[in-house]
Amino acid sequence: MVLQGAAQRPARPALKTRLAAKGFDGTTLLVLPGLIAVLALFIYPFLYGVVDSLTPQAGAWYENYRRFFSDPFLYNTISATLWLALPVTLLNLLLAVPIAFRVRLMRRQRLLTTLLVLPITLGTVLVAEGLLNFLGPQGWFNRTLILIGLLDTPLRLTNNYWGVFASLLITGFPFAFLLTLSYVTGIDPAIEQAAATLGASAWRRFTRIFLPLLVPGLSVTFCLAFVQAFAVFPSAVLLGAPAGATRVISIAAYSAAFEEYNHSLGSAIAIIMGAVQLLVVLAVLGLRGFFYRGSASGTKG
Amino acid sequence: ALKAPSSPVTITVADVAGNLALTQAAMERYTQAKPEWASRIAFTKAPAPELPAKLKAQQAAGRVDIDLVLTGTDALAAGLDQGIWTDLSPYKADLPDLQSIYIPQAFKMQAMAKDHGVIVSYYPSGPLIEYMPDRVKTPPKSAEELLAWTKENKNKFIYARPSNSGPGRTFLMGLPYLLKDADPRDPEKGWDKTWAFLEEIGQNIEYYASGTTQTMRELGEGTRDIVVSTTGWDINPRVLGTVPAEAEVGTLAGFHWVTDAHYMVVPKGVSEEKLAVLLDLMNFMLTPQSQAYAYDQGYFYPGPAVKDVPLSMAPEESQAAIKEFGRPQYEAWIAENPLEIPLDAEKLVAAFRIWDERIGAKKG
Amino acid sequence: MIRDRGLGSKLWRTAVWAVTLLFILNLLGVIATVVTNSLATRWLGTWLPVDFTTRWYFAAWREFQLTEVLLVTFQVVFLVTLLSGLIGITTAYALARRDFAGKRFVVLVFLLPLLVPPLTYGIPLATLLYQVGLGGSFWGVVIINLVPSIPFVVLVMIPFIEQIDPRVEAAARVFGAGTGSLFTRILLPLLLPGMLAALLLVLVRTIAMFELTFLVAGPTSQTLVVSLYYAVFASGVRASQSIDAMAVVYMVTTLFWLILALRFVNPTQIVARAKQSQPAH
Amino acid sequence: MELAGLERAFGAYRALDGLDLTVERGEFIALLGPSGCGKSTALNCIAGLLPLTGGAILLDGKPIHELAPEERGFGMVFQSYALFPHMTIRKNVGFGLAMQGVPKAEAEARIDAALDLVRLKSQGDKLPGQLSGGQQQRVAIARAIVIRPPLVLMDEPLSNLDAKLRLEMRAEIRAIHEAIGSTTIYVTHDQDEALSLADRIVVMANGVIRQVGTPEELYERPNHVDVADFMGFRTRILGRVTADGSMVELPGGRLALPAARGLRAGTPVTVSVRPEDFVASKGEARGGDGLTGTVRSIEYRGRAWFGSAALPDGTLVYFRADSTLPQGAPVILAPDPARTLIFEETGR
Amino acid sequence: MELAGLERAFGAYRALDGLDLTVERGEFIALLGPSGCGKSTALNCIAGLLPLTGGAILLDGKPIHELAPEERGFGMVFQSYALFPHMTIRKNVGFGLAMQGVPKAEAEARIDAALDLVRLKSQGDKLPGQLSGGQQQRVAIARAIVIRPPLVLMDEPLSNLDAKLRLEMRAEIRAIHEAIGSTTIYVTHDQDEALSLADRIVVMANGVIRQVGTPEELYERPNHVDVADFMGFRTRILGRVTADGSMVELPGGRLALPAARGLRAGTPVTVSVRPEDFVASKGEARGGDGLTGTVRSIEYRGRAWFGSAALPDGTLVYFRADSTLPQGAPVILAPDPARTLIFEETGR
Ligand SMILES: Nc1ncnc2c1ncn2[C@@H]1O[C@H](COP(=O)(O)OP(=O)(O)OP(=O)(O)O)[C@@H](O)[C@H]1O
Ligand SMILES: Nc1ncnc2c1ncn2[C@@H]1O[C@H](COP(=O)(O)OP(=O)(O)OP(=O)(O)O)[C@@H](O)[C@H]1O
Ligand SMILES: [Mg+2]
Ligand SMILES: [Mg+2]
Repeated sequence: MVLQGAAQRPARPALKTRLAAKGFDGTTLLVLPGLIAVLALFIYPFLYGVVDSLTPQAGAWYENYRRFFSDPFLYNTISATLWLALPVTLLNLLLAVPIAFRVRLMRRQRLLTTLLVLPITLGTVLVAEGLLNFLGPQGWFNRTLILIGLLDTPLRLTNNYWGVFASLLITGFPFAFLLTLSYVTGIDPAIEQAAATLGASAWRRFTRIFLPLLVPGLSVTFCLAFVQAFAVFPSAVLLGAPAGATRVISIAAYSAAFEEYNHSLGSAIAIIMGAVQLLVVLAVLGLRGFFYRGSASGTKG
Repeated sequence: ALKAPSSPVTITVADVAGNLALTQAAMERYTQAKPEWASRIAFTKAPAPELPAKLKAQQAAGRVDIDLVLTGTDALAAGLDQGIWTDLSPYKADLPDLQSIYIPQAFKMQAMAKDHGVIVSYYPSGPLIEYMPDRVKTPPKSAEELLAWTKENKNKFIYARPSNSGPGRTFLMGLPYLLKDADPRDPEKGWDKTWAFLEEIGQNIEYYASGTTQTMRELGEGTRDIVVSTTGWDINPRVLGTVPAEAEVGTLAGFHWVTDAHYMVVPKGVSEEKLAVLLDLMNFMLTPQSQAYAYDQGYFYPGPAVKDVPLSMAPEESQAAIKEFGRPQYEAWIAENPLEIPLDAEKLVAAFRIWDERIGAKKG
Repeated sequence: MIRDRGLGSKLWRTAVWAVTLLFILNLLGVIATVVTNSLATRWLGTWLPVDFTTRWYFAAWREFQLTEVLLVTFQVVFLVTLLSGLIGITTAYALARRDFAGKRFVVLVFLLPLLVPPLTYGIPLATLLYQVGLGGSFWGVVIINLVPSIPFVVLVMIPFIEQIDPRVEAAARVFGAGTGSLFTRILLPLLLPGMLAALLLVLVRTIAMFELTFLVAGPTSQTLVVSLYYAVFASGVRASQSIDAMAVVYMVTTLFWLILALRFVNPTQIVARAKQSQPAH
Repeated sequence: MELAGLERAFGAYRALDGLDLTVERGEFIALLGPSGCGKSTALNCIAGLLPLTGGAILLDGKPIHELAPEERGFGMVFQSYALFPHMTIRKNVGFGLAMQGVPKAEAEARIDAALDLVRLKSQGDKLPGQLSGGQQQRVAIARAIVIRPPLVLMDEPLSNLDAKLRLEMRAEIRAIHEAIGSTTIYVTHDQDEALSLADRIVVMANGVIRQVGTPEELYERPNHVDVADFMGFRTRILGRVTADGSMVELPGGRLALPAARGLRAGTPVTVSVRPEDFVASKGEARGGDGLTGTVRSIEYRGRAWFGSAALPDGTLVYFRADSTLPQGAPVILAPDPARTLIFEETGR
Repeated sequence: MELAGLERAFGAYRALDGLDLTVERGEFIALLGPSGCGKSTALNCIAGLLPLTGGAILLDGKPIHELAPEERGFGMVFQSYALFPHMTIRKNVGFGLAMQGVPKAEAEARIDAALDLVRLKSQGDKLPGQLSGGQQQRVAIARAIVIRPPLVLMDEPLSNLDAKLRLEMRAEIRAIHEAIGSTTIYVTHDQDEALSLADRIVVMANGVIRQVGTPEELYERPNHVDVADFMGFRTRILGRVTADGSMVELPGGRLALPAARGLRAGTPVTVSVRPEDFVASKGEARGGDGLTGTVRSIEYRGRAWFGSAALPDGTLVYFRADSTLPQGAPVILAPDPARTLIFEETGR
């Protein structure tokens, strides 16, 4: 038996060891391809866009922003967009989570999953065309309701807030559902069983066990779904009232850039749009920071 | 004079106005007629507003791969503003004498190109009203009557948001003439009566459609009884079957046509050699034989921008469609009513904005 | 997996199924409307059209030279999905497994492309691509589509990777799996459902990405969405049937991938599946 | 509580194949059996985590197998721990209390007591992922007992603890069992644990129950060769009762075994002996009592030496010796006749 | 292999605090120690799964602690099994072989052999989630040994197996160790296992090594009270050497202990005895040899009775008895002087 003397120990751990302790090692380097790609392809053009937004066609450097925030027709688009995007995103998640929880228990999930995910294949145009027709005054929806006597006159569901809402719901749901389903099923069932034996009802198992474990996934899903809904554009024009209730911020940016051909203002509005989204996303991701992140396995195996 | 290229070139044509329906067949004939000039013409299509952005990116990088753009007044004006079109004035000699060959009103519209483009198709457009005769027994004959009619028949009249719709925009530009507004060419200061009229009629309109197609569909399926239209939007949808053939058109007393045209323009950055071919192609397109294709299925009725191109020169199916769905009264209407050129881009955008703020924002 | 039998849960279950059914019914209604219209000669305010025809498809096919466009679309989409998957998943792995100084900043860099509308960076980026000679080419379209795709994959995959027990990875390493084998043999199968979800969404987003694609697409590198947008937004008369026909073609293009993906991958993760392979009850 | 014909199949495989057992209130039952025999499956069925494919569970005469797990109010220590990865140790332990709506102050006190019991008071704010295997297992125990359930199910709760802690925890578990008067079903693979803790021991094999009885009964009189196996009778030798019925003819010799009396001559039998009752000593066989064998391996196990030897026909026997024996040396193996069991071919 | 001053801290907590050990090629080392003392951490560091925060690992004189785990080529049985949940049992076992590029046919044969060894041949096509706890653990063993690694690390590989299987597997592990001549580091909480398997035993406590030695050395002569604790000396009594230095004054009596000789009179000492060496018999103390106590608990543990008794000052002692004793009865407790250890206050 040989015991090593203290003198033989290396005086100081090697650089590699010290870096590893700070989280830098071979694995960390794997961020590089993605980071380089994004830096190279995105950051320069993006800065260019920022500068563009600060060089207005006339006036001081902040003229575009001043104009946006002094014209109610422009700044109201923020609330109009939020008023669409937030409820739709929330509703989508609220639908996706229970449905995913049920589908998780099914043995033959494939058909149902395919059906529920189907809308992502449709594209905004098909959804818009379909909804205009389906929900229109002479569409099957209104006709059916009149036929079974629920309605006397057709409901107006298109070319207003609800038309855009419906299209965002249809296109956003599969997105939320697909991600939620995969996140939900990644959680070890043994954890749920343990909670059940400790007296947790289905509801409490959901709030105390599943929800905290799902927070990282759901918050990312929320953010991505929200960003997608916030950027709504073609359906707001085709299905909504683009001069009225569904005058979303993309329309403002678009018309500045492509109708007035004031690309500088267009960039400014786009950057404001990004900033609003960033606020929401950071708030959500910030909340997530309070929750557990890590392996969703509570067991040895 | 134009010099043929050292070897036949390939030409890329981008259509942002829906113009190829009127001209593609003719252009394809060009490669047959002049194989030593152009070996192939590639056609691409794009929505109008985005094209200038793409051209700017290409020009900033010094690699333009679009040789010819077919555009309406919107992208034409936008491009002029941003300086992306080639000035054709040095090449006037290589083009036909436009004034002598164009229909007079087409030549007026040619001025809008400021020598940076050449009109290829032209039509008087509107504004017209289109209605179903079985549901509208006594169609309104003037703007006032239209307003009165909508009051009695709430939600039965519709027009589309002007910035998304040709007929909508023609209606908007035509109203100041109908209502005898102070300055029909100044939407910001001279359109008081127009805006008041639109606000009032707006009370009887359920909502503003997002496109003309939508208004035509609602007319067809019976949800609405009167919509605004143009000559092309009257004939072509009936040919296609979206609107019943029985639909009728009418005019409002004292109306002025607000005409419309499509232009051939060349982006900056196209090589000299290609430019020669393009100029030759323009010459070719302005021949009556080529122009006759513009009758199409009535989509830009009548279509040709040059004089003396009778329907009989058009292809057989064109002739048949127009015989069946065309309207003999158009000839007289065109002859009897004044023709106006549309607003220039800046004014038009201002009009759209005012419409959105004052009219459109009230619905939804 | 626990199944409840109480009355409350029965009610709840019924409610969930009812909502699901309602959603699916309306969804199918919307799709059927479009498909019917695209096959209609005339359809004006009745339950069904007057007559059926396929001419709108042929017309659209010819007008937009769809054979070529579809081929390009498939190639672009496949490459974008593949590349963003490769780059995005490795990046997500590093971000999920390591905590290092500046990680927040890196995450922000990956967030930005998703938050900022393509409008702001599209034109300068397209200029850049034209300058290096990629504008108008197939690769230009692929590259510009990677900009929003890579961050998307990164953000979606991070929580999935965090869910995986690091001890399983440790075991693989001990038994001689290098980073490559670790990815292909352990992470890939375990992440498959997550990847399916992420890549499917990237695919769909790429097929739908008009703004960026349009800016760099040349005559031979156009994707379907550019044609579709033209059909919808170009001025001029276009029969709604013809637009619907294009929309259906578009849907089938995406549907093809969806079915293909779901054919081979189950979106339910393996943890749940192993314990679930019990008879139904 | 009554388990009546419990059945559970996984596909074609029957993990539980008709389990009948009556458990008295307040009893401490140990479930013993080889790995994969269905012990965990039985516990899961009782807890309601696995639906039965047959049979019934009655509590005080009322069927409860249709109840949801959370309505049964049982406590369970999972073989795989199944800790909540996102909760601190305190939260993990306090979860059941929170579900029962125990007031905060009381809950805190009970959590403290439970953590104290499993010697983890100082680790309360760590997450499960930051604990050692043994510590995690102790959290699982604390979590199950802190709610003072009427029925506690424990699936190998001490398997990852060291001997000292194991003994301590064993005592604590028994003490708690008595203090709260709960019924306990305790799965273990350790006969020592089963013998010392349980009121009754249930030995399972292949999804059925082989024997139920008090520790002494099982230890001294296993009624089946499988049970004997499990009770430490490692050596099994196949033999035959001699003509006069008082001896058993085995490879390597014959033994006088009182247990063989009453069996017909020539009956094939299995003789089972514990290693500690099989003493090996140096030397060649002298005939008569004892079997001849050759040492195969020998190892020191504190105090005595234990090893294996081969009989002439190759059967391995496990023996005890008071001093080391060289490998390959011939030995005489003498079992303690009073502690040697004889089973007929049926296993009984 | 040499471990030189191995250090690993989790935040402020030092799980390994300077571990020095030299392991010879082909040795079988058992790592023993209480739960949470850093055994798994040490294995993880050796395997390369946890970066060191200090110290070095040398293999044949070359530092290997900078190498990635996959480059070290060791085999490991994880305490948590860490099976690949998406692979069948066969694939799990074959994983290491596939990584080494072993040809298909050979790999299949080796997988079969390994599964056979752990008695799981019939389960090859199941997924880990479909196995019982003990079966999973056996898969983990098979996976580690099938690659015949030069160094095998085993973290409590038998903890979830029943006694019989455990003994069998123990023999198999030792046999494989010898057959492939590998070096084995084996973490266990079972002193029996450590004593019977290992060439040398390392006892750890709180992240440091307490004692290293052969099984006999450790069993007979633990050099620290912690080690003694772990070697089964459950009873610890605090006392004081008497004036004449030949006896030790303890609560409840005094004992003549040869080991006390040589210590100064009045030195405070700890006396450690194993339960089996502490015999209790009925009756009152008669003075002289033996301590007086009261029976606290008693339980049957096959053959003999074991129990605890309280000395007059409340110290608990653990004893053996040949017959049962009533609770509360006064007993005389006499340790075997030759097997009783005495430690000074430092623990040595
Ligand atoms: N990630 C971590 N963060 C903080 N503390 C940790 C972490 N991992 C382990 N520890 C602590 O380090 C100590 C040693 O843990 P280790 O797993 O090595 O114990 P062990 O000797 O294997 O115990 P057992 O026999 O219970 O498995 C424990 O007290 C544990 O709480
Ligand atoms: N989900 C499943 N699918 C198929 N077979 C299963 C499943 N779960 C368990 N089994 C099988 O059922 C049998 C009993 O498993 P169980 O977990 O009850 O064993 P156990 O007695 O607890 O064993 P151990 O002592 O090893 O934990 C095993 O052979 C196992 O392989
Ligand atoms: Mg088990
Ligand atoms: Mg450990």
